[in-house]
Amino acid sequence: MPLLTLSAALNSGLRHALEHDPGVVVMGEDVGGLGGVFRVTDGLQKDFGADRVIDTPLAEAGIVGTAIGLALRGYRPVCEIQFDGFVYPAFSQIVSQLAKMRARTAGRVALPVVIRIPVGGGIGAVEHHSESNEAYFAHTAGLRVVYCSGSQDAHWMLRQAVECGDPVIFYEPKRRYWTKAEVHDDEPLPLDRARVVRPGRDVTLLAYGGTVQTCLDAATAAATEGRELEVIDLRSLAPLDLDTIAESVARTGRCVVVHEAPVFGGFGAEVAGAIGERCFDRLEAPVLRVGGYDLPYPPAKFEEEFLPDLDRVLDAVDRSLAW
Amino acid sequence: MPLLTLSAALNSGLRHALEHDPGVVVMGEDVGGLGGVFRVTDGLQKDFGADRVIDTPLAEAGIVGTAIGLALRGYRPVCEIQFDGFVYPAFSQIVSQLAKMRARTAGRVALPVVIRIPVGGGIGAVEHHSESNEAYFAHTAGLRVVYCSGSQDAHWMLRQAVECGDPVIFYEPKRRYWTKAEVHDDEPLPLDRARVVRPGRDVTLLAYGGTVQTCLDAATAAATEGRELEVIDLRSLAPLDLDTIAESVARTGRCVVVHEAPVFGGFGAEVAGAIGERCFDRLEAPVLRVGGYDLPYPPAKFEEEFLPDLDRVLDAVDRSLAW
Amino acid sequence: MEKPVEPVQLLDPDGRLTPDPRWPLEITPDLCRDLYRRMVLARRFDDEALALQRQGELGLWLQSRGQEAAQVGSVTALRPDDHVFPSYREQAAALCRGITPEELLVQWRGNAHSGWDPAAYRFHVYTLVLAAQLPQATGYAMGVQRDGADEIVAVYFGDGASSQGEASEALNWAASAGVPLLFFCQNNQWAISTPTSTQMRAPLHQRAAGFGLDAHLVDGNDVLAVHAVTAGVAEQIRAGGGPALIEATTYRMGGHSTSDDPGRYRSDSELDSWRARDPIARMEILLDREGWIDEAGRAALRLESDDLAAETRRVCRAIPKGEFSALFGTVLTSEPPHLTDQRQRHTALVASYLD
Amino acid sequence: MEKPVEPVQLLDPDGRLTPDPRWPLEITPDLCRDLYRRMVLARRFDDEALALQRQGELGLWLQSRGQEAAQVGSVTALRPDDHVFPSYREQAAALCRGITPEELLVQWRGNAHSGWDPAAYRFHVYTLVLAAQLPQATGYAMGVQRDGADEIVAVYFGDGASSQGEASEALNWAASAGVPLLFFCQNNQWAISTPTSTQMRAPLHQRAAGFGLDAHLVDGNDVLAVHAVTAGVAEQIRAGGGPALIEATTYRMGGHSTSDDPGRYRSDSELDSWRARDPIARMEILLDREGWIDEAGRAALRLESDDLAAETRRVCRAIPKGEFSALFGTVLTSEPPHLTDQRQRHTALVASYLD
Ligand SMILES: Cc1ncc(C[n+]2csc(CCOP(=O)(O)OP(=O)(O)O)c2C)c(N)n1
Ligand SMILES: Cc1ncc(C[n+]2csc(CCOP(=O)(O)OP(=O)(O)O)c2C)c(N)n1
Ligand SMILES: [Mg+2]
Ligand SMILES: [Mg+2]
Repeated sequence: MPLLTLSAALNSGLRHALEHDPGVVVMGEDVGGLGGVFRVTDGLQKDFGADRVIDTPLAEAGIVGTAIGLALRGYRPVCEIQFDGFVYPAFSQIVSQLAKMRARTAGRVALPVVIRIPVGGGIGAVEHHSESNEAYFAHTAGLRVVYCSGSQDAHWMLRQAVECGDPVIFYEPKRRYWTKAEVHDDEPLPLDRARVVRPGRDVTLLAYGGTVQTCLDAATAAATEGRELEVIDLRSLAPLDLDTIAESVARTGRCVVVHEAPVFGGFGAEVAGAIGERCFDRLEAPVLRVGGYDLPYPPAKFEEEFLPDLDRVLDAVDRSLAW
Repeated sequence: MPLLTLSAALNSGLRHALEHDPGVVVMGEDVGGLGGVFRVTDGLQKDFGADRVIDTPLAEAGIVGTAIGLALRGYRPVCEIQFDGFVYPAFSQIVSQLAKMRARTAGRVALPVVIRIPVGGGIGAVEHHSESNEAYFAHTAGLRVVYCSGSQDAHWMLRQAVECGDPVIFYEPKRRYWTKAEVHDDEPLPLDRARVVRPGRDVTLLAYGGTVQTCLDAATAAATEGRELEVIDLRSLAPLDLDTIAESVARTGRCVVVHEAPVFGGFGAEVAGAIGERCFDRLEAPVLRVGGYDLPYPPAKFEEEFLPDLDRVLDAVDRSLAW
Repeated sequence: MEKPVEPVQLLDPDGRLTPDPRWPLEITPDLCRDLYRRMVLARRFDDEALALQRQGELGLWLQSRGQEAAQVGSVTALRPDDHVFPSYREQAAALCRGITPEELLVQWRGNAHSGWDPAAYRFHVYTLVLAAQLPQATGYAMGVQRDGADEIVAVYFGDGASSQGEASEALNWAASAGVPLLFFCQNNQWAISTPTSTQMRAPLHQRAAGFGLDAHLVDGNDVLAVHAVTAGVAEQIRAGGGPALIEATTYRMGGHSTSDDPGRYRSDSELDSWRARDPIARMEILLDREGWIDEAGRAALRLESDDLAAETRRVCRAIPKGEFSALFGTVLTSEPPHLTDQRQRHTALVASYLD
Repeated sequence: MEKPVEPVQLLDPDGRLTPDPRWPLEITPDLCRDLYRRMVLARRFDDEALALQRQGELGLWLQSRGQEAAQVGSVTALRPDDHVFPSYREQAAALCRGITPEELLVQWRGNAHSGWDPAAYRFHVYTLVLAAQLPQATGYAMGVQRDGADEIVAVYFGDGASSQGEASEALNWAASAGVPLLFFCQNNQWAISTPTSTQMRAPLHQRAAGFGLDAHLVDGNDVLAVHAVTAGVAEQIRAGGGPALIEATTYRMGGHSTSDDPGRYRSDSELDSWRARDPIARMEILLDREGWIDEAGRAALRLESDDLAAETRRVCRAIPKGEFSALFGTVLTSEPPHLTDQRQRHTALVASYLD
């Protein structure tokens, strides 16, 4: 069971997909010789050729639009968007074309297209390189939106995304790209299921991507004060595995949802709204949301203050328990 | 006090802006000689000239991008996006440029640009012509997102939007364009405030745009059964007037939020999440959300079944009261 | 700036034939009769659909009147297995591919968002978001290229759509990737109320050449010229010559749609000047003069048109509404729990009204 | 396809001067010394910033090394009141406009998203979203046009950015609106690891002509040619000639950014071939040969460069961090209640740690 960085785990997932399905093509800006700015496609063009690992012109609408065309022709494109902030030129192709094609054609035309997006902050990047835009896509019917948080999921979820037959927005937390972890062959959890990554009985913490580790750290810290926090990695935002979440919150009666995106209208709102309804009679405190402040992502020097950290998560836990 | 259709009320609002501020320019596809497909700009080019009421090339990114440039030069552009589903090509200019310019420049550069969007369904239109995409923009820091529901607000809110100095996404419910109502000169409510349009003490209904009338009809129907529903027109989604909402829900203890957009990750989620926290101890039932189903907007023949109607609102009211 | 190019024309408005050595075409009676028949049927279908909309049977209709030559001349010059991406006004082309009146009407009646199986006809569903089909066609052509197939791909779009960034991204991408793709622009002079002059300064074919495409201008109301040029260009593309663009000069003789009021922005005289260049009329003159069609032939075509019109009325009114609940299963490959839940609650609620 | 055009060149890599009658320029010792000085200072500043990044003082740096002639030659041919929209690598141009080292570094140190007041310098802040500044510059030029001012607008972008739909929308829009706008493309052969050949089939200046712009190709490493062509084209635009594009052939001698590893995708021999065409070296040869610079002059410039370098190091390290809480007031013209609330809770929370 090798130790792989999240980036390397994605690379091996792509390699597996390219080896086992001749229809799979990888495409994007600088994914060829360079191997992508995060090296996720490192070596793939060398091994599978420029016809299957395609350096594209610099045009995101073109990347997604041509991927749709390739899918119509029977291919399974995996697109890389170089940074989260650069997916917007492709927004129309994604929400009006990719997401809707199946419904528009009454189920006749499926578009198995995966769009990989390095997401979020914490790497000291310049503007437009630390965005968390999952709420836009989670609200868009016809897309699956998934988030990996570590190497094991990165490898398997990417393979599942390529195989699932639906359009998938696949988020990769930048600040975890170089974190190493085991990637093993155990039967993976289905793509659309949440995972309890740390059990506990006092408060349920819901997180995805980069904030999963933040919540695990918070749980460890809380444990020293005798508080048992349950941490759930949502993994799939759309569809959302509400059963797993509700089961937990019904037990704990308290819930804090944590993400990097600004809180206002963020994905945490959907979680809070859904749990507020589903678990109304079990809640002993309101579902609290911890996220980025409602600002455009700040300059790098301020991102530590902007991003939810251990202290802000624990503060929310305290407020929840104090209710 | 003239009776004006919502479309005519917008027209007179634009006319006033063009007359009183030489910096105001109106721009978009077919806004000139045709007066826009909904006639909102009818006659304006004739009266103010082609330099101030501009028929643009067919390119939404270009419309918003050039509007930003005009604003940098000191103008106050009011852009028309022909239909809700066609704002996406401009998404990058809106969320990465328009919304962020002020913060990116530490407040040095303001962009007073209004983007008018005919929104929502109920007019039997073909695909892409009945979208409700407010959740995308409400989640985007740096934008004001407002929604008019009738002639009076249409006229005054548009004037306020043009004057406010911030980028404003201005939504106009298509199915209300031809509804006539009085437009009077009373000191208007500030742009960012919600309005209680019908007082009541049993349940609070929150709505905006096209669903305000739906909720008023529901309240009338409920009244015959002795139930008093309070109806609030949110008007401004971002920023959201939470004080007005919370004051009401604290009184009624029950709340249903109604919009056309799909419920999952829709704006109702933010409302439910915020009230769930702010009014936790006052809520006698969970905040219930009534909206479009989580499908791409359906073909015209099905929109009646898709859109929240009186029955679905009353059903939610019953469920709330039965809790 | 370059000097204006003259559009290729073989058959002038007065029905005079002038062969063009650059675009050899064997002009046989059969070819002319066939193209004429397709154009006549297309216009009749279009008129009937317009009438159905006026009667409230359709929610909206976008006429192809005036553009029959551009569509029929081009699509018949392609191979049946060449994949086509239409815009939303290509019923004349669609009929040539065998798409039925019912399949063409269902979307405008509001029963579905699209009417036919794109794979069955090698004809993609209509795209209403302007220019969105252009990068998609480019990607499809990348697939053809990778498959080493000898098919080509054709994509239709309008003068207005050409201003969209996605149109240029596709032109540039197709050129740099060298894919087997034919861009076919019907420049019908208008984008709703916006004239081509507001849309662009230089003609589109010149722009395409600037991107490195092989570009041509043709009289879009001359079905023979369109057919000859499309056939020639398609052959080049099939032979590996890379992508090309054909700009067909034509005119949208109806309003933009049945919701439009063209009187607000264009003159009758302009319309008249184009009526004089009607694509069907000039072919009629030719057939008459050459005696390539006789009274029997005309009668047969009248009969066929009447049958098509009757059939169109019949199938339109007979289109089944379908089930709203069926939509929930079309969003993803498998219906997710929350949609199942919504579907069931909706069905229960609807049932409850009936009690 | 058209036959390749030769780039305008007045000063060749060996320092030989060949005047071009189409682009008259009075080549005085002062002009040459001035342009040379600006290029030398720009490169020194760029080298210093690179060093600061390596020392961890900057989060990222994008070098302009190799592109000094393209930037200095063009921006100095504009009027000080001509508004400029840069991309993100235009420090050589920015320095010419008087923007200070501190203002140029603050964004890359991570203290702010932009460093200067665009109105004060008539130089917009950097735009990192490729091509987004092009429609904005077009709109600004629409404003100039409406004001009846005799200013022009210039916008810088790269070969890669030209593939973005927004770039083409701007070229087309500017052409059809006839605005006073100069598109200036620094074709430095690479977009990170992607060569121009992947980006486009035909050269960009040919594309621009296709849109109906007056388009020119210039040796971007020849500061005199860039200056002459920009001056001439700017004059035409100012005289109402409409928008134009200049494609400057140059080379990005460093990596794309300090995060890049160009060894992965390009050869040393390619780099060497461009080193031989260095924009500063050839001007040095000219100045020497003509005796337009003497030892004193060289010494003075060395001193000035050293001072600039020292100043750059000093101001960089001295940049104040600023207050996070100040950001909440920069989102809208007035801080909305929920942001005030968030700001206060944040301040309280931070304070609570200190106890
Ligand atoms: C992205 C986008 N913006 C706006 C519209 C609204 N719209 C529909 S058709 C049309 C005019 C299109 O003109 P053209 O491309 O010339 O095609 P034609 O209708 O003339 O066949 C417009 C503006 C749209 N469908 N898509
Ligand atoms: C819309 C968008 N997509 C992708 C990127 C990531 N990116 C930053 S610079 C760059 C290459 C740009 O090349 P070019 O336009 O030639 O400018 P150069 O860096 O060579 O000066 C890329 C792909 C971006 N900034 N914006
Ligand atoms: Mg047209
Ligand atoms: Mg470049």
